Amino acid sequence: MTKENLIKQGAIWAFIAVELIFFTVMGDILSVTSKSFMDFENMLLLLKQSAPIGIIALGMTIIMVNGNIDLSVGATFALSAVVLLDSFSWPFMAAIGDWAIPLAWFFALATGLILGAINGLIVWKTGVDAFIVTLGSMLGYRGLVFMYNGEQPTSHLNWTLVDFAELQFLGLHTATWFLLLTALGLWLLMTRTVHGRNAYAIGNNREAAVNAGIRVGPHFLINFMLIGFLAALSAVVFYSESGSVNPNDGTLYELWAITAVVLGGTKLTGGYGSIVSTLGGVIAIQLLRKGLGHIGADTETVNLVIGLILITVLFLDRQLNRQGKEELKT
Amino acid sequence: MKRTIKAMLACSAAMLGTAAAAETMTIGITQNNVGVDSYQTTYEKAFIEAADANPDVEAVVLDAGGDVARQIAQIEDLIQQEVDAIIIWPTNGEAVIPAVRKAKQAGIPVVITNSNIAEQGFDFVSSFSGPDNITQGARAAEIMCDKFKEMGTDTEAQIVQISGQPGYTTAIERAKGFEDRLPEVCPDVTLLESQPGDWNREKSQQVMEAFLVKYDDIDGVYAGDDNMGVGALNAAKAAGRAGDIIFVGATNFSVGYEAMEAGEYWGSIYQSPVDDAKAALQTAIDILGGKELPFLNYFDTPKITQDNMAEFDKPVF
Amino acid sequence: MNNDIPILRLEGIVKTFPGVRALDGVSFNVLPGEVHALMGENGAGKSTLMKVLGGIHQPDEGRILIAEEPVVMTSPIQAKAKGVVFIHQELSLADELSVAENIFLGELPRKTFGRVDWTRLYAETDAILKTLNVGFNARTRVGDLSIANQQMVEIARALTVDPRAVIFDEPTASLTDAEKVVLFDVIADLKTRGVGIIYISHRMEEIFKITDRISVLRDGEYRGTLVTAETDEDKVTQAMIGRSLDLTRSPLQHEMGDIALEVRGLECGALYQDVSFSVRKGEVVGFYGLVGAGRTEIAETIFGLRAPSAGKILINGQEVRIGSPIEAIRLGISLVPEDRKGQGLVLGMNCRDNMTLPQVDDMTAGPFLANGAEVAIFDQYRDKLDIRTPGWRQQVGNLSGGNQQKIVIGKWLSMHPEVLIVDEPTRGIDVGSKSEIHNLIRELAAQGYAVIVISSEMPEVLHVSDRIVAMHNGRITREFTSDEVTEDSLIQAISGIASDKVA
Amino acid sequence: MSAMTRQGVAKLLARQGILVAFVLFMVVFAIANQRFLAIDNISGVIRSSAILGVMALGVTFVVIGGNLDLSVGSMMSFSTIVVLDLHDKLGPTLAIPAMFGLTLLLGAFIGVLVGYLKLNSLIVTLGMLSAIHGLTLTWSGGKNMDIADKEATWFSVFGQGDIVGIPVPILIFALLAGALSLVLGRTPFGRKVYAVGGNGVAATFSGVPRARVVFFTYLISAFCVATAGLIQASRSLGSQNTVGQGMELEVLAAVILGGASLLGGSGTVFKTVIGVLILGFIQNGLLLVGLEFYAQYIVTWIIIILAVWLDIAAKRGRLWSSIA
Repeated sequence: MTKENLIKQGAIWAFIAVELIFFTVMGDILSVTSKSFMDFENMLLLLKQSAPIGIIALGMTIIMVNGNIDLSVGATFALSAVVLLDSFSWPFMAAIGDWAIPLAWFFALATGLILGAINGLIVWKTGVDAFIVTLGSMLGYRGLVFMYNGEQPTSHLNWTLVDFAELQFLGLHTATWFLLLTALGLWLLMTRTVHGRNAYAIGNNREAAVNAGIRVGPHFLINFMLIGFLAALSAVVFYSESGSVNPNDGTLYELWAITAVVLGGTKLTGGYGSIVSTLGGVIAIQLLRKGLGHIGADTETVNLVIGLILITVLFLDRQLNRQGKEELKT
Repeated sequence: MKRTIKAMLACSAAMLGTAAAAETMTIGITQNNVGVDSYQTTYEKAFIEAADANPDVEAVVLDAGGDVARQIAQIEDLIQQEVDAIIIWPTNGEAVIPAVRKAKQAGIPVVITNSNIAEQGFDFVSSFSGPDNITQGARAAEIMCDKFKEMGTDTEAQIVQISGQPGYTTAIERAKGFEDRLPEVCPDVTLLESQPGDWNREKSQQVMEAFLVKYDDIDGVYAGDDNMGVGALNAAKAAGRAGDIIFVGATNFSVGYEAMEAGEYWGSIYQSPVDDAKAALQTAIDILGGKELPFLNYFDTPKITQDNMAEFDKPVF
Repeated sequence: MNNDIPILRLEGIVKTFPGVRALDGVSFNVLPGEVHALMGENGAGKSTLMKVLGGIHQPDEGRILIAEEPVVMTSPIQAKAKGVVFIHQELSLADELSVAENIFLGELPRKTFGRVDWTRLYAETDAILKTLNVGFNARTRVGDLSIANQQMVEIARALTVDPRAVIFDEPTASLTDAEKVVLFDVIADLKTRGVGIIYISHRMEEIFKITDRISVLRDGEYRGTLVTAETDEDKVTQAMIGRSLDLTRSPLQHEMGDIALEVRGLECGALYQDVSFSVRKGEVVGFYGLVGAGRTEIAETIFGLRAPSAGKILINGQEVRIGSPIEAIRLGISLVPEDRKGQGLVLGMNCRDNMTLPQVDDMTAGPFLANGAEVAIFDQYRDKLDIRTPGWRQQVGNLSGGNQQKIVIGKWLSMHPEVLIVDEPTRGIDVGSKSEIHNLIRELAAQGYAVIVISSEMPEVLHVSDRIVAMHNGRITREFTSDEVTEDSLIQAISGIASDKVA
Repeated sequence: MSAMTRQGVAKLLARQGILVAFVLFMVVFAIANQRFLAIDNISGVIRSSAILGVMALGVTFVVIGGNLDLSVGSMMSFSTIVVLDLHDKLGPTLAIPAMFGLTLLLGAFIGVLVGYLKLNSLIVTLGMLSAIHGLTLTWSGGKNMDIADKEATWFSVFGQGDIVGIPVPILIFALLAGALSLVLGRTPFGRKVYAVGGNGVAATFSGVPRARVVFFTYLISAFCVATAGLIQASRSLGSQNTVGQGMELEVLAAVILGGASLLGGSGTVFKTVIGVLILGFIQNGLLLVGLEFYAQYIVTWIIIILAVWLDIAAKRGRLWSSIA
């Protein structure tokens, strides 16, 4: 069993290692710049650049361990960002100087929490499948984004905020700290707390969890609020630095986040998954993008390669989990 | 980054000596969203060709896929790779400003191409090279107004607008230029409604179909580019009302040019992605060469109508 | 004992669902230190009653009293807090989690900030496991345990609190005899501690072995309580189904034909090895053994669902290769699978469509399905098998277990197979339907079918088989004819005890 | 009285909720804008829904078979680009079968992965969404694809022509819907799709070749996508590489609105058609009453959740779920 787990959890890191070696070697041959791919600074950037989707993907892990899915995270990300940047222009906010910053963060995070809560409540109270609920709210929330500012980008460039976001504490960028702290927090949640263990139990055998008296509805609600919060956190981290949000920002983030979670080995049916492996999945994707850019692959190749790699990983995972020839052929 | 083997060999040969490497300029570009339409694709091709043609230039060509986060990451990567200059086609004219500042702090000159960034960022940018989209919108308003005056309908004409993808600077600026200029030149023309066509011919066709049902009297259509303009034209043709409507677009695409030849489409703004790309690269080279440049390098985007189209070559995209 | 205050008392419980009166005035009590059997056919209301007790449903009328105090229970966890604990029939475990987490599911010991107190959890779990005398520990992943051990985990759940009443719902369904002994010890221990036990089972021999009283439900109505020592199987059966059952072996004897199916040295990896047997036309061969002995896997191999690693299969003396169920069906082999809902039926489809599914390709007029032909087949087997359903449009999921099983059997009979394999034909089916199905199997053999019956219930195997094959741990240990078989020798054969002697 | 009517309403909603919603919609919009029910508007809506509709027909098979197909939008872009490119290279008579062949090949590839190799369809088609987009860009070099001589070709008939006054796209949509409705509802194959989606294991145990059935649902889906691409290409005789982008989710929304369960085993072609029309009329109706385009996002959100909710509420006999 431990050996199995080692293969399962180690696979993503092995994949990352392969990517690193491949891009370093290919980069030396193909890249026009003399900088090596495996440059320390570049690796720090890698972590930083993984943050926007990474923070969301980490939250998606607990949702998927539950056996649910959230397709609305991209729209939640955008709406929280709009609230974050727009709130700076509210009259009372302008009056309080830099104190507006934490308040704006609070508004954005609260937005995420509320949007997540709406999803969670609908899933809980109506019993409609999370896929459908969040497919709907993915459209609905995006509509709200457009409604909020009439299709225009929302901008507020606050240099204090940018300076904070660009800070490198102990060498790591602010965004990296948020990513790592989120990962640590969620890892503790999933492995050390009753809520986290219940998440596995529910995803693994919902009936059993219900029979054991775990209140599945509120549990879902909390998790949807959590991912709403994390989508907002991701927006806070990213837009503190960039200061302007287009209404279309965050589209397809849900698909990238799901991809990262699946690459990390979380079961789509729920009940199995790990935060650390999701972090691996996130890094693997960012590495792929970065590396393909580094060796000069063009847009079509990037699309093709990312799509095929996803399928290949799924295929390999299936092969690893086969029971051999004795398997029932159903 | 479609380099030939030859270019690769040249490149590795160039890397043999640092002296040689110092003479070549490494210029990185991060584009908005290649592959989403012909303009951007042609731009990329033209840029690569222009870079390949210049022995002193090595180009790192990247595409943000319309995602601002990815674009910022690419700017950071280019800074980290210590390129000599960075050209940015912004996905969002404001969100890239902090990243541009970083480039400035790292001592790397930045050229903005095609669609400018917001004023707050001007301090960190060496130069802008591209079309003047506000002027384009204004010119489109003039084209339309002149035609109405010629037809004598400028006192009562009703028009609709199909704008580009919501949130994109180019779309916003063109719409603004058009909407501001129209009342100045033709105060009696009414703009009935604007809907986005997302730079997409099919979407634009659907929007136009709905307009046609909703309004019995449409005298003109302004589309944020010809791709959408032709979509609207198709819808009007299907409804048998194309003859009553004056179509004006922007960024003259070959389909638009053909429709003008066929007499179905009145006018547009001539804007060549090849010029756009070459201008951007040249601006970067000039800056690296220490030339003094004006901050705004607009390349000319003239009016094109059925009347003067013979003066222009058919667009290649 | 009669002087004691009942630990649990139900008073006139009524529960209705839209259109159904699921429970209609159910009243009985459980005394401390008593094992109280609850019996009834499927659909009689047992599971609804249990859900009411467990707080999953609220009763419309009536009261529940614990130690003579009226209580309202709104969730299983609340029931457990009040000392009422459930052991579920269907394994209700999360197999990715550890044994300890499963046993304490829903009530993991906490430290500050909602953290799990792992030390306490493991310590308490190991203490419980020790009393159960099992060979695994608190940290084992449940998915790595055998079915029987998983059942033991389920049972261990009852012991996490100091229970006042424990409800066992078919706890022995997948236990070995040795494990049953442990279970009965646990029950005896609970008894001496003054715990009241409700024991739900279809197995008469267990009921009479361990229970003190028997309460019977029929169609949601309470049919009275019998003292076990003063009653017998027939009386209980009568209370349950309103009539007596003929439990003797079907006298139907008939000529046997040629060998229809023969298996030589069949092997499928680690699942089973060196399996050889044959079945004649008109013969019923029973396969008896423990869960996991390899019986189902043999059936699945013959039906083309598993690839054998060695050995031959012969149909009517001809060696055949069976790569898929489609090929098996073409060769005249049919399988009524063990898991009726998971493998036998598409619950969301109607009765007719389920029945004609294997031959749907032939039910056509031109390119389209021939409605008439399909209905004709359904009608024929509905009448033949006495399937009770409002009509063919009824969704199979709404039928009772017995009728569902008859649909599956009808599905295969309509294919006119030569070899019919039935795997656990009466699992989860009530007593009345059970004997109908047994008789049906005998009749089918009389009509010349070669039948294999796989069962974990000894009375069933003894009742229907002409010959019995005993299996242990992937191997055939012994074959018996119906004349020579005795319960003892059979038990020895499937426990592996006799295997050395006989082989 | 109220109890009876309420029961009656509940029953009606349970059986034909989607139709009731549809009629309500039409009435509301018709009151709000009298143009809404004009013949040319209705025909316009159906015509512009035809492309989405044709794709939804195929996805209906996939979803009833218990899988998802998120690649249809990307695949439609591929078909459109390919047929336009080949039109000028091979001529329309060869271009059309060649495009169908290539699209079916993609469908077969997905079919093998999901059917025979049993990989999760969500992830496979997500990967294919990206991969096919790359393929399309490679094919076109990223450029818009346009037919050179737009007046001279009969190719425009599929998107722009009409036969006895009915626009050809509507005709194709109707014919395909009719044919596929028969396939799904009246043939052995259709029955097997329901069986495989309803309970794949039980279907296998009943001798239904599950892998092959799933494979064919993807082939049907690809066929529909190719047809949609043909209409699309013929309609504008030129196209961008991203013409189908994002349609996968609209298609899925239409199928779900039609009442197909994502778990598989339920849904019909007719209901999907209703779902498609509802989406089309929402879009059109909101545009006509002068609401901004994003209003349709919000309305679609509410409609989808209400539709599915009422559907399952009717099945369980209670409005609110029993999740504790």
